[in-house]
Amino acid sequence: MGNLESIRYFAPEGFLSVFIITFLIAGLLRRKTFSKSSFSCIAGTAGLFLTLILELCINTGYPDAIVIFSGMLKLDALSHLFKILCISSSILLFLFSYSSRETSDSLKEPMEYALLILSCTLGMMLLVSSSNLLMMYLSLEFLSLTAYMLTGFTDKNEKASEAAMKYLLYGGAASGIMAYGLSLLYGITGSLDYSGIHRFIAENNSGIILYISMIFIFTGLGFKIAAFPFHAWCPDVYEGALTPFTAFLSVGPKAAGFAVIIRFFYQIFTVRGEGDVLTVLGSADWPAMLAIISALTMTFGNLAALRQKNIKRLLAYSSIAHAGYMLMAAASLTILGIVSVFFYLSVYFLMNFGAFLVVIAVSNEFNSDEIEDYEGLAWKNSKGAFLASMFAVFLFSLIGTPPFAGFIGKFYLLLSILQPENPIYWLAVVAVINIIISLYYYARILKTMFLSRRQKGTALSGFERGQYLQYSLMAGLALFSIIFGIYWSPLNNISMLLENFIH
Amino acid sequence: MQEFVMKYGFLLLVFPLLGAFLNGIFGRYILRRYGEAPIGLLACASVFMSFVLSIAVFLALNDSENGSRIICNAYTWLNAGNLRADAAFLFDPLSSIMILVVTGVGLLIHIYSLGYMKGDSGYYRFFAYLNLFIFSMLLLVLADNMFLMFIGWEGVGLCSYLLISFWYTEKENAIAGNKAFIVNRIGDAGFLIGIFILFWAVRQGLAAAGTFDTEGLSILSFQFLEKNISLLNGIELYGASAATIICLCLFIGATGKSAQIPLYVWLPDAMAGPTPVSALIHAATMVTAGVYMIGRLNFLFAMSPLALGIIAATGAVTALFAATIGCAQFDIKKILAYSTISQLGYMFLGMGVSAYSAGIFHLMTHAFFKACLFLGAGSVIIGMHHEQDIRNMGGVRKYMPVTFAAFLIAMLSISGIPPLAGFFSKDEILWKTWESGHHILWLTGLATAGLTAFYMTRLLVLTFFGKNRGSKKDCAVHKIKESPFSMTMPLIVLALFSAAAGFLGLPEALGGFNRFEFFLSPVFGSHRGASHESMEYMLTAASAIVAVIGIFSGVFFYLVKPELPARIAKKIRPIYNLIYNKYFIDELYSFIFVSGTGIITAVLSAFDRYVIDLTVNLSGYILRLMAHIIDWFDRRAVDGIVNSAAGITLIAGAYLRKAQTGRLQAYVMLLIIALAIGVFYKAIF
Amino acid sequence: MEIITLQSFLIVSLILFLTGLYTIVSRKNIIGIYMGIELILNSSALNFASFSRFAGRGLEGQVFSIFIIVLAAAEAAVALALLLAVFKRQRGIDADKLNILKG
Amino acid sequence: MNIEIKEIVFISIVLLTIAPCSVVAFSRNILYSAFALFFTFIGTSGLYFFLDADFLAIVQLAVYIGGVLVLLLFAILLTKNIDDIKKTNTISLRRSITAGITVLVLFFSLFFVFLSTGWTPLNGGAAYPNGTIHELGRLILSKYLLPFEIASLLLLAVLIGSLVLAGKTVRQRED
Repeated sequence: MGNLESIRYFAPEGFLSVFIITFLIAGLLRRKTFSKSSFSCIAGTAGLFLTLILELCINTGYPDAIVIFSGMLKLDALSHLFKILCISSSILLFLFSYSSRETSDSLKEPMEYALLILSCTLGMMLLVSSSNLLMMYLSLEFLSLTAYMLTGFTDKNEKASEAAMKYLLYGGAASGIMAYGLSLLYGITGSLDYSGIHRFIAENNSGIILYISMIFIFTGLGFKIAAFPFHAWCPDVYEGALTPFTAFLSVGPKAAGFAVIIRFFYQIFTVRGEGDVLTVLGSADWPAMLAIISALTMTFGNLAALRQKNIKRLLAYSSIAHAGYMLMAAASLTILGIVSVFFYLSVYFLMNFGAFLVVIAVSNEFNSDEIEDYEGLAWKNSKGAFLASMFAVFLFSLIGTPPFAGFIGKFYLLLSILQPENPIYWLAVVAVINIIISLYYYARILKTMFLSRRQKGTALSGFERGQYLQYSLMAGLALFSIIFGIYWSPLNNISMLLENFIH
Repeated sequence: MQEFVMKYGFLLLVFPLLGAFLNGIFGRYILRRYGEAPIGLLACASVFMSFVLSIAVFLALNDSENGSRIICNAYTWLNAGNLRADAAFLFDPLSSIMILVVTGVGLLIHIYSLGYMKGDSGYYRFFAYLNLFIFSMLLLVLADNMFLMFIGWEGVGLCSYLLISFWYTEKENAIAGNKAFIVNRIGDAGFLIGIFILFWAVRQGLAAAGTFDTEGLSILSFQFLEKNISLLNGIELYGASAATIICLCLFIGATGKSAQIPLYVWLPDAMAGPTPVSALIHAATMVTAGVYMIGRLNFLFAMSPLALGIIAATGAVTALFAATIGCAQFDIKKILAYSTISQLGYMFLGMGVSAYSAGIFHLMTHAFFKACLFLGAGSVIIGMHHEQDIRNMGGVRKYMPVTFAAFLIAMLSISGIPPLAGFFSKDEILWKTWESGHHILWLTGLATAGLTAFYMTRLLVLTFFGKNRGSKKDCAVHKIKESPFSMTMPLIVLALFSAAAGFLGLPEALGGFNRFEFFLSPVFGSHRGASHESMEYMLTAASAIVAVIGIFSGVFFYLVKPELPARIAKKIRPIYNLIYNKYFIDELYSFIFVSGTGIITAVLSAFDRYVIDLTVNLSGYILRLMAHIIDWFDRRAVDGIVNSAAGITLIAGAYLRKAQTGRLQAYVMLLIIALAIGVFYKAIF
Repeated sequence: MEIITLQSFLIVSLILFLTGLYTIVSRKNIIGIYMGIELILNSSALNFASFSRFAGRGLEGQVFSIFIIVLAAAEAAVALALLLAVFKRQRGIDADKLNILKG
Repeated sequence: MNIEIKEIVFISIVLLTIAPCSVVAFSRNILYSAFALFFTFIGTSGLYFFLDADFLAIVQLAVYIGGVLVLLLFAILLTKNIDDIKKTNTISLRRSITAGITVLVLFFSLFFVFLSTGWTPLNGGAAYPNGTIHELGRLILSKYLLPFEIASLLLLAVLIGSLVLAGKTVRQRED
């Protein structure tokens, strides 16, 4: 589809771009109004909400995928669902930032902060729908660059600039390596479009160079989702960044990264045969590669989390492990695998954001992220009990205990790699062992909060009127974590839209 | 009636859940505003409603002519691709007996707790957990598919964890809770893997039979499995028959939940929880989940004689093993805990020799007398002001006559004195064991019966007879008094049941009809072999005699000659120590697992920090080695380039000096090394 | 022997790429590390251009190269800004001293 | 003869590109590294001429040398005192040895893979004797219009973000 006709379908992103520019101009003209963090947050949230509504209205239901801007973007169920996930996580980032004392104290430039978040969202939206190597690389960099800046976006916290620097250097290296891999892939196939590459690989035998280019490209993608050998930036950045942004980083960009991985591998290197059986196209056995990386990732993440003392670091390692679980489904080479990745991500969205929100609330009180400060939290006062029980819901969900949503998510993931067309038993065993290992460190937090009456840290303040947004967000996320653990058909039906993603 | 059950059967689960919900959310408020009464009433009422419904279910099943199976399908839970799971509940004779036991005993224990927990600050929390437990247990029992059952299975584990560490302030309780949770999780992992393999195997079987599209088929439901179990024939996994592997995996789950060797270690520690919890969860209901599961899946287990053999052997060995430990314990609840493990072993023995209805029968009678014993013990503990060591008890009979009477009946029942309930159920298991040809297992069971009678008598005598040995200042004698009615009433009811329940399953050899087995026959089929009445009489007599011998020796050792046991213990000191310390199994486990895990954890957490350095150092080492070789070569052969070699050595030396590691670049290094490995591997192969 | 072939361009860019990798890992100065990243990006751009000339269809590869150069510039701007922030805190730009966050 | 001159020029440009790389990688003086990088960029730009990518060569010169390298020099000058400049770019020995080994492994693997792969020229290798600017402009304004616009937004975001990040530092210095 040409550029002009495409604009119709480009409404959400187009609106967001225009909104960003308008926001900037308005912010420069009315510096005073925008320097109130509440105003900037609300304006940004409103913009994102409109984008979300546009996305829901304009791109509903995909009987057929639409390719717009001469093959740059592909609008299908995958892009639709992941866009919704990404926009929602940005909205939550705004709300979190608003309710976090850490952020509101340290932000001197709320207007720029909001602008960067909006740009970051735009990057994610483009990333999940791009179906051209150039577009993919560009939007990946868009997302990364804004993320680097947001990581360093505070002047109180001395860890932030260090984290941002590490993030930038590591990300720069990873994206450089990825660019090199993209060039090799272009060299083999002579095309930048996914469809063109797919066609070339289907017709020609391209040898091991294809596999090698894939390894290089996966460096960049693995960096985005923090998979094992490319994970190392993750704990440092999570610890250093502002907590709301850490929460966002562990969900939004990760979801976008998974969307790219699925699109890249399934759209280019997969054929759908009779009876919906998927087979690998070309000489590179990428499911094996993903399976090995997934096993390493989850094992590493879980083991490294065992002895952590900082809650943000612990959640960082746990998010590495969760990336491993999801990668497992991505490696399954089944349609259910794609479905369950999305399913798990939306569940993960609830529980991980929830867990981080509790961390934000607690660090609002204590100014600290050490686990030992959680000791006896449940018995301090009614607010402590509330926070602790919310945290318990999210942690149980992260463990994967029924009846919480995390259990269903994990069940789907395991189910997807045990499909009869392409079962990977050893990976299932590794995953189950990992889930059991993960129990230990989550239970340790629970134990600290509930089973100890010894109270460390300062006393808690009571419920505050100004923080009701925070409490209700927390309760809402917890409620949905439970509801989707008992009645998940709606979520399942939505995820099932992905069934026809590969033709 | 049947239609009622079909439509509203799920209400059975709704009431306890509602109770748990209300007490959990509003309990704190109610407690502050209105006191304890409404909380207890709410909890008891919800269980009572379930109990009434259970009776209705029982009656409906008795009515029904055909099939004796009612399925209440609440809603289609999940219909995803090739997996379908319904939130459906299965009412058949087996589950109806289980729900009667769960709600009936549960109700009595709720009533008992009204008195027992009086004044505890966590009153509402306790009842909320207890109701939640009832809900989970009912879910486990009524589940129509493996998936739902697993959720109940996890749910009871969770409640057990919450209740064991109910008095979380004490470190011991918290640790016990954790231990129970973790040991259970090990079992659960086995259970889950079993479910997955089962799922896979059925799918394989369907594919082999030509059905590829399983959409909409609820293939993990028990009905489907029972009908199509033959699909598993010929399916193999790693060279073994899939059925055997599935059964063994599921059995691992059962050993975890039902405290069998090797995963029994959590149960004695679980006695740290409140006594009603011990009675309900850790004696009467939850621990029998494994037995129930095997009964439920009997058609599956029937396919694997090997697995059945392992189950029978494990059960028998556990029974004997736990009984010996029980002889040398002094904590009243620990003794009962080991006796529970031992009796559970009986049930597994019954299951293992395909005497399913006998196993379930023993499950039921055991629920009565063991609950009665625990509640009696609780009553004594409360009376003695939280004294649990039987060495400090004695003579309680005079002060607590009702408790004593109930305890005596239950104790005689567990010892297998005719015509009390325990005698019939135990005897039936033993008889079926003999009949199936496992004579050694039968002998083990018989020995256990004697030991059981012995240590139960010891417990009874030390607690209720003789003089009070409590130190005066801790629990002055005159303060011991009978428990309130809310506590004695359940005791009386349970004692009556433990006396009379046996007649439900009166064997034919003794002129009975064995209603119990008949009632269960739609589930287990009729297993009536050729009758060997004379043999059966003899064996029955043997077990009764053994029980009587056990009791008499108990009386002799502890009442007539109380100084004797200590002397004997001194003589066989090493053996006694071994038994007293529970065969050091806990120590063994803690050595193997805890310290092992500790070491592994330490190593692995160091992994992150040091693996990169390790790589670096390793290559440095290799380089130094090379440098040495070159150095040597230089000195010997080429004189002129010594300097350069020395330079390399110097580099290596400097390199080995612990330099400050730059973390960031170490990260990138890891990335590059991974890249190089990947590329190199692909380029070579 | 033909010298100006695709292979020779590939090998030149490979050398640039690997030197970049080496620089990233071995330098202690953050700016030095950043130079390594620039080398890698440069080599990718060169790769794209050479594939575009020898094996491509049209000029798509060159377009990619242009975008890589633009992105490199953008990244350099961010890097400089962050560098100043780090320098203010640490009074130095030694990457090894970026070690508050670890473990 | 004509061809030979072309090849000699090519080889010398390749050397101009590769040789300074070693300075970038090994020099202890960060300024030397920066100047070496300058030559590498110029060399690459020369290579682009051999690839008939004249516009790309100009972009390379303008953006890399005019933009990136100047930024790097600014960074060096803003962050270092000039007196210890000789030791500004030290190398970690342990890491460089491991890196050397790894990089060599990568080099040999990729070297042989590159040589052994038959890179099929899809249209026999396209040459643009009249320059590429016209064609590139058409591409960027038609097929690649969206990335082009997005890149402008990206630059805007980077501009704002860097201003905040750097401006904060500068402001605090003044305090």
